[in-house]
Amino acid sequence: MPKTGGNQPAGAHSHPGASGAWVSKLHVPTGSSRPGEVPDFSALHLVSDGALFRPEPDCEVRDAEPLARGLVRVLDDEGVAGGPWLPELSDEHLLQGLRHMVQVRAYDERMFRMQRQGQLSFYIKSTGEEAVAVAQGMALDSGDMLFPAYRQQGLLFVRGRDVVDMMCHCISNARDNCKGRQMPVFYTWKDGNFFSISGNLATQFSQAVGWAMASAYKGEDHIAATWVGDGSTAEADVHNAMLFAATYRAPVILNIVNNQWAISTPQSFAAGGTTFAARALGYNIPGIRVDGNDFLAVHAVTDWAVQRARQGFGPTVIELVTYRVAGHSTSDNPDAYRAHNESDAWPLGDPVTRLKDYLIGRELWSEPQQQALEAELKEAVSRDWKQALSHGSLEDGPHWPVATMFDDVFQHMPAHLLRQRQQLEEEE
Amino acid sequence: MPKTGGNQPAGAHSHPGASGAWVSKLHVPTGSSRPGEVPDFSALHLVSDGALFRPEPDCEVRDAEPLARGLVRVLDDEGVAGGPWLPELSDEHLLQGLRHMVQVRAYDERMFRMQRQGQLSFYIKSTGEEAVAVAQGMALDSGDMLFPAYRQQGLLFVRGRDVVDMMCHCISNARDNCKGRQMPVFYTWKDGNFFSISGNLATQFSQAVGWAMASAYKGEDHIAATWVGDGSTAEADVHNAMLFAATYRAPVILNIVNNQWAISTPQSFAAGGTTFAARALGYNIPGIRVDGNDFLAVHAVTDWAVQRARQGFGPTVIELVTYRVAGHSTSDNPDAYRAHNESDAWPLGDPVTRLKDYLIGRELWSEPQQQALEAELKEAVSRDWKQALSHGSLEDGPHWPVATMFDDVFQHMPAHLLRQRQQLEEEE
Amino acid sequence: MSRSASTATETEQRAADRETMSMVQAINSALHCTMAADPAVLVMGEDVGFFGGVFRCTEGLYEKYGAHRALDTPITEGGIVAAAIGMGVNGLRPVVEMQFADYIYPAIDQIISELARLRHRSGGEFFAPVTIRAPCGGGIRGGQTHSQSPEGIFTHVCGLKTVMPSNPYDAKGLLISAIEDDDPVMFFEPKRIYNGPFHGHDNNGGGSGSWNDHPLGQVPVGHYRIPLGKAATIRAGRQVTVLAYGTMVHVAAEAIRTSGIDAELLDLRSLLPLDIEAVAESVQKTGRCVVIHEATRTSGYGAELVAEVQETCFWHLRAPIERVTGWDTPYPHAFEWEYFPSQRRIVDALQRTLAYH
Amino acid sequence: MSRSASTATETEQRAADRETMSMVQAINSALHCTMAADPAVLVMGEDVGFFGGVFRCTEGLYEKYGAHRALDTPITEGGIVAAAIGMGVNGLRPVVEMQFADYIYPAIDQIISELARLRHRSGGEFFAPVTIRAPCGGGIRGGQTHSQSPEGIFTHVCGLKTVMPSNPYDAKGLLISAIEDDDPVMFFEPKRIYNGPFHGHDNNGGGSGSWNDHPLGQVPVGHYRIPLGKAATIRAGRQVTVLAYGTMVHVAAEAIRTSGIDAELLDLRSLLPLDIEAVAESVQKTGRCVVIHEATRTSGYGAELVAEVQETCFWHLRAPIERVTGWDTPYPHAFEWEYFPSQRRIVDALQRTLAYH
Ligand SMILES: Cc1ncc(C[n+]2csc(CCOP(=O)(O)OP(=O)(O)O)c2C)c(N)n1
Ligand SMILES: Cc1ncc(C[n+]2csc(CCOP(=O)(O)OP(=O)(O)O)c2C)c(N)n1
Ligand SMILES: [Mg+2]
Ligand SMILES: [Mg+2]
Repeated sequence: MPKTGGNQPAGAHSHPGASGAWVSKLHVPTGSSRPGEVPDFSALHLVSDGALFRPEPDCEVRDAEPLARGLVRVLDDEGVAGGPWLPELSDEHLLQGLRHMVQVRAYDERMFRMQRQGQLSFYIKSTGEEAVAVAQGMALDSGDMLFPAYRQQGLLFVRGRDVVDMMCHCISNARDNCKGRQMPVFYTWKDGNFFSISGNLATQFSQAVGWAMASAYKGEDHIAATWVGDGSTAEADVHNAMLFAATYRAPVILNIVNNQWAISTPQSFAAGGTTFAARALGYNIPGIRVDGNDFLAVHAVTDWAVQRARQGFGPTVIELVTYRVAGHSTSDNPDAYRAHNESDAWPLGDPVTRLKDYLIGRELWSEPQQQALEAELKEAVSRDWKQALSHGSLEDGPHWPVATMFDDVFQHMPAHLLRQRQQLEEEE
Repeated sequence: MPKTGGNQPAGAHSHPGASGAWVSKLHVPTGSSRPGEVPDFSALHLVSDGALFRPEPDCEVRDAEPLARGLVRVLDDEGVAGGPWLPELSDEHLLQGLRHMVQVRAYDERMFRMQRQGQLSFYIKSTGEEAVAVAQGMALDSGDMLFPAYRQQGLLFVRGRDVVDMMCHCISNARDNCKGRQMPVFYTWKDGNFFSISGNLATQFSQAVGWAMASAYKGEDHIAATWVGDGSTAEADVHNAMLFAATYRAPVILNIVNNQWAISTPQSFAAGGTTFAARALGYNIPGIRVDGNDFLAVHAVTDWAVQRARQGFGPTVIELVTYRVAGHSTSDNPDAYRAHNESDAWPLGDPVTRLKDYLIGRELWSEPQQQALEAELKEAVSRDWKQALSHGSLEDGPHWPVATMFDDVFQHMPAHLLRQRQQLEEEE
Repeated sequence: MSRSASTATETEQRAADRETMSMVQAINSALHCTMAADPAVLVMGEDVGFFGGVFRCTEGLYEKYGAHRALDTPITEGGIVAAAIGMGVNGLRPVVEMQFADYIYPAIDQIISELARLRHRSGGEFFAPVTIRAPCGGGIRGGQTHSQSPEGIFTHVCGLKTVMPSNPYDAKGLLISAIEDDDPVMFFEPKRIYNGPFHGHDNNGGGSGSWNDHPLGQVPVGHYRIPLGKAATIRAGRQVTVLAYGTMVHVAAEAIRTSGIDAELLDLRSLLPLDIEAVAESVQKTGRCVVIHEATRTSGYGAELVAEVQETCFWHLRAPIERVTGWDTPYPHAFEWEYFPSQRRIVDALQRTLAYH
Repeated sequence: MSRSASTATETEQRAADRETMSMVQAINSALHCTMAADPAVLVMGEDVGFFGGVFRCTEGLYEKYGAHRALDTPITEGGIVAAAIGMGVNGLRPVVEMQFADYIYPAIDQIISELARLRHRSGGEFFAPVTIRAPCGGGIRGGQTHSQSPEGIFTHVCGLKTVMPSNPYDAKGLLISAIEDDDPVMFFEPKRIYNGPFHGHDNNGGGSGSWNDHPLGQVPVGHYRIPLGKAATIRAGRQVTVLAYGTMVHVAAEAIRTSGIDAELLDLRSLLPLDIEAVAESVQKTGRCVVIHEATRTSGYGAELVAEVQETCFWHLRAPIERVTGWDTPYPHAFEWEYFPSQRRIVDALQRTLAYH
């Protein structure tokens, strides 16, 4: 039975105010921890009940309903793989997945440090949630279109984006394909079918549905996949996306990356007391909640959604339950709003460790190999970074010529921009 | 199993275009009928399965879940009242409800005719869905705040708004409390706790939640109730409303009036293939789907939601399944987009007839009494209309003084508006 | 009303094949032409499919091109524009109808933050050739939520083109250009003149006409374009330059005619890009300028026009530039004609402007 | 920088009780004062509660007033403003924080169609005294989505007041006025000067300072108001009038100082209502005017200023009014200082303006 005003932080419940007359009956959610508190993830319901079955990808929405509130897992807490979702993936594929995740982590570490050294204006890590982008990226075809948020850099590694190019973007130098216009991490890569990342949360979600609608309109088989954070699900675009996807049965995968936090705000402010996957059911879309740190489960669920979409049965919403180990970005210190080391208490472990241990258990891999891989990729990232810098740094350039800022506002530069460009050039 | 591209209107399925190269795989929904077709409401699932129980108003959301997909009814097809939702309402209350509905209908008829005669610029009838506003209005307390859409004029009758005042608003005359600023039917009545109706669909839905939050913040017991049409549920405000209501457990009733049509667009474009009540579940809000033409059922379900909200257990979404018998407004002719007399095929009957027949069955009422009532209220409306006109007509006035259009833009008129007002006055 | 030589640059279809069309019919004809020519063109919006649009602009498209290309949508303007952007990125040319310009605001984030900036932020890799049509303006007793003219807001957003035709001939040619343009275009349609030119409310000496009797109601049946960014000279004159667009072109023309003032009237047609050359040329000739629009005054597009004119023509100006606009209030239902810039108000402004020597 | 007599009308707290405050601290102090005085005041927005805001403006409110009055919200700007409207109608005075002004667009329908019009459309029966705070402007390497200045759009919307302070003293007094005002107020906070005045990028000869050293960094601890609609004269001068607001006040002041030009610098503070009297008085004295803002040029608020000035001061003007603004492009990450109106660009404009005799 819900309790009014229960669940309040101490001292926040009663509503003082100068008059002292009002005692608030409003409910205000809380999260897993605040500084000094013991982390508590028990409200998350991280159990697989009801999710231990795998319906056919062309099933009715209602037949998949329990998957929206359960938790699809393949790797259990002991690292043993099994259950109906166990995907058939080749050894090479699994090893490749591990490699991509390690590479993402090495890249994130390096870029974060470079930001701290003043080489980047900003950076966002995906530490702890690398399995999401990597496994999902690997389950998609290269012709499928990606509409990511800002924390799915793993997709770029899966698609083979030149790391030097990624870095050049992040330091806005003369080789930045965004021509120095975007903040770091807001990548664009048309040749890789990777959409331009927006600074405005969630706008890509409903655009992806439009892209998928166009694919169906043209009778093509390509599907779209898009990602949004738990906090961002509150934006209207997520509603619009689900509604359009349902209405026109668009071939799209709508991924919600529930990493528990939205800057300082717990996911409970966006979830409304249920799961994000459950949101889908009200739109007649299957919603699947999956252990986002389980590479195998993420891959399997994504495969399912790919099949459903590709075969013309419409969208799937996937909630990937994971944890944002790092701060939101280089601009915040998470110790200010959650218990120090809250991530140590995260019940679903680390995605890299879990896949690695599984592969070691299957004797496909070993700790020395892992160490060698980490060293190799760390080294590669260092090489790439040096090369990137050779194309220019943020502060000292070379950049694109300044006057190029007037390009691409329109396809052809209108007279007023020509005049403004000229004025700028005269100033120089 | 969903079928891609099934359910298409003839000729609309294949996608011609000059190239002829593309064959669309997109799904485009259809509705109950288009002109010349035989109306078919079978997709609506108008059966009470799963809705024949009444949980306690403080129940968990999951315990009410079947109510979101079933249909709560009290009056069956034969007009017999029964089941767990049978409300305990006094005879006077029921007769009063009938009277209000008849009055709304008389008012609508008159105003519609007056629009056709050029006395109003515009009008919107609520024919066929009078039970919604009337029964719901009667289930609420006068201190509860109403945030209606434009088709709940019944609320004003329940709250006792002076009919002459309503009419004066509709003809923008010197007694219009909106001072000639609003189109007809966009009523405002602060003293009746009736919010200012907006021309922008759905904006009131999320505002109502804010109002309810403030009520809880102040520790008060008043709740808010708001209404939106089936088509309007697509707007972001409805999503925002549900999310805020769930997050803060706001004491609010979120009513979705599913009258099957949004101008020419069938409700299937907004429903995503499921019910509107089901949308609530993804926000952890109970959703109840009710026969909107059954006065008793509407009253009972609203009572339930009132109790839930008043006792601090938060919001309820109510989907009222009804039918828009008239055109959307005086601006359209429904025969252009749906089968002529589609309303005759509507399976849930007419709300006035159903309540009347029930009361006659209980020997509380008779056909002659009904005829007398209709005559009396028609007559009353005629009298009110004449009186309203005595305060001015739209075309000939008197209106508010023209210069008052500059009032209320701000609380105190700033200099630039004083200047503009002066310019207007000099022109006159 | 006659068209000056300044329109000679237009790639008009010179074929004799013309028909009398209203604005609605001309817009409809533009949609038919572009959809016939390119399967990537589709129309989408509220009630645009089966019903053919509440103003009938998309009539017949559903019958001819089916439910997929005359696409009814859920009522969520933000979702509609977002979907159109995604479609545009995937090779289509969506033409979105906003049922009323007053209802464009729920879509504004997708328009400003996304549609307008996509090409720039992606270094030119992505773009979405979306056209957004929106009936705007007052004069139909629509009250504050069916009468607005929000065009000024969009001219402040870099990356958008903003257009407002004043007659069937322009409407068709401009709309075809907009749809075929690879940049996003905000296409505002003054609903008061959908079915006939309008010279202001009767009480103010104006009135409505029919497009049948208007030279610009003669519209080529086939495909032609009018370039975005070119103004049209409606009337040459020497005493004062009048800048207007949309419905106000007709009100201004009539005000000029009845007042006997020898004003030069430019129909801007495209607000962004603005044909500043045509504007400056005229004002430098006349030395006086009056700017007219229906939208609220403060920070309306008229302010930009004044700023540009005083900047480019300062030394030619012999009187302050006047703005004749809607008041800074919502559009009131009962006082529509007191709100709507009248011929009287225009003539007053012209006379004030001419009073300086 | 000194304050002229024109601020004498302000109902300032004259008490000696002043502290050095940054803009952030002054804003925070305004919130503390108003929340202490009135239980109906609450702050709401993304990360404003427990965390105290990404710019720390709401720090300490959660601890002092609890989670209900320092209310964290879901990330949906439209929902936040809608809820605030409902609260305002029900007797509260919500102060909404938009995390960045760039993210205000999802809320624009509720702001324009609802908040701004409620009092008018309801014949005065309902109103919602909502204040919307939004950090705006560039100069923090925020790229196009953390640098925008959308204030111009809101000045076009009747029913809204629009304010942008340039210093801690004004920020606190104006914010208290805004919160206590029964009309909705858009309150833009130039984030570049949150923690110190800023005179433009180093390479352009400017630089950052500290509010410690600035007279307007001395802020009364208690409650005081600065009326909305009054400009402040930052520097009296006779050669040319400079109209600026927000960060550009400081850049302009420094440009004036280094150039040696005897310019009169007005800090508008409130864009709507505009203190046109102060503006006109100054321009009628100097005969020249330069208007400055960071926002994109076309249809920016500068256009309105130009229009008003040329209308009220036409016969006094001895040179065209110049606009110094951001370019009509998105704010580019790498070219922030080439985008940001520099002292150099301002001095050039002043000199061009003075070159006319
Ligand atoms: C429209 C909009 N509002 C606010 C912001 C500021 N903002 C950036 S990230 C963020 C939190 C997002 O959290 P979540 O969606 O959970 O994603 P995560 O960072 O956890 O991956 C916020 C509020 C923004 N970028 N855009
Ligand atoms: C934001 C917005 N978009 C579009 C419209 C135009 N419009 C007015 S009523 C309507 C249909 C609404 O249908 P529904 O919500 O089902 O309500 P009903 O008319 O059936 O009661 C539309 C599209 C509007 N008023 N506001
Ligand atoms: Mg998150
Ligand atoms: Mg409806």
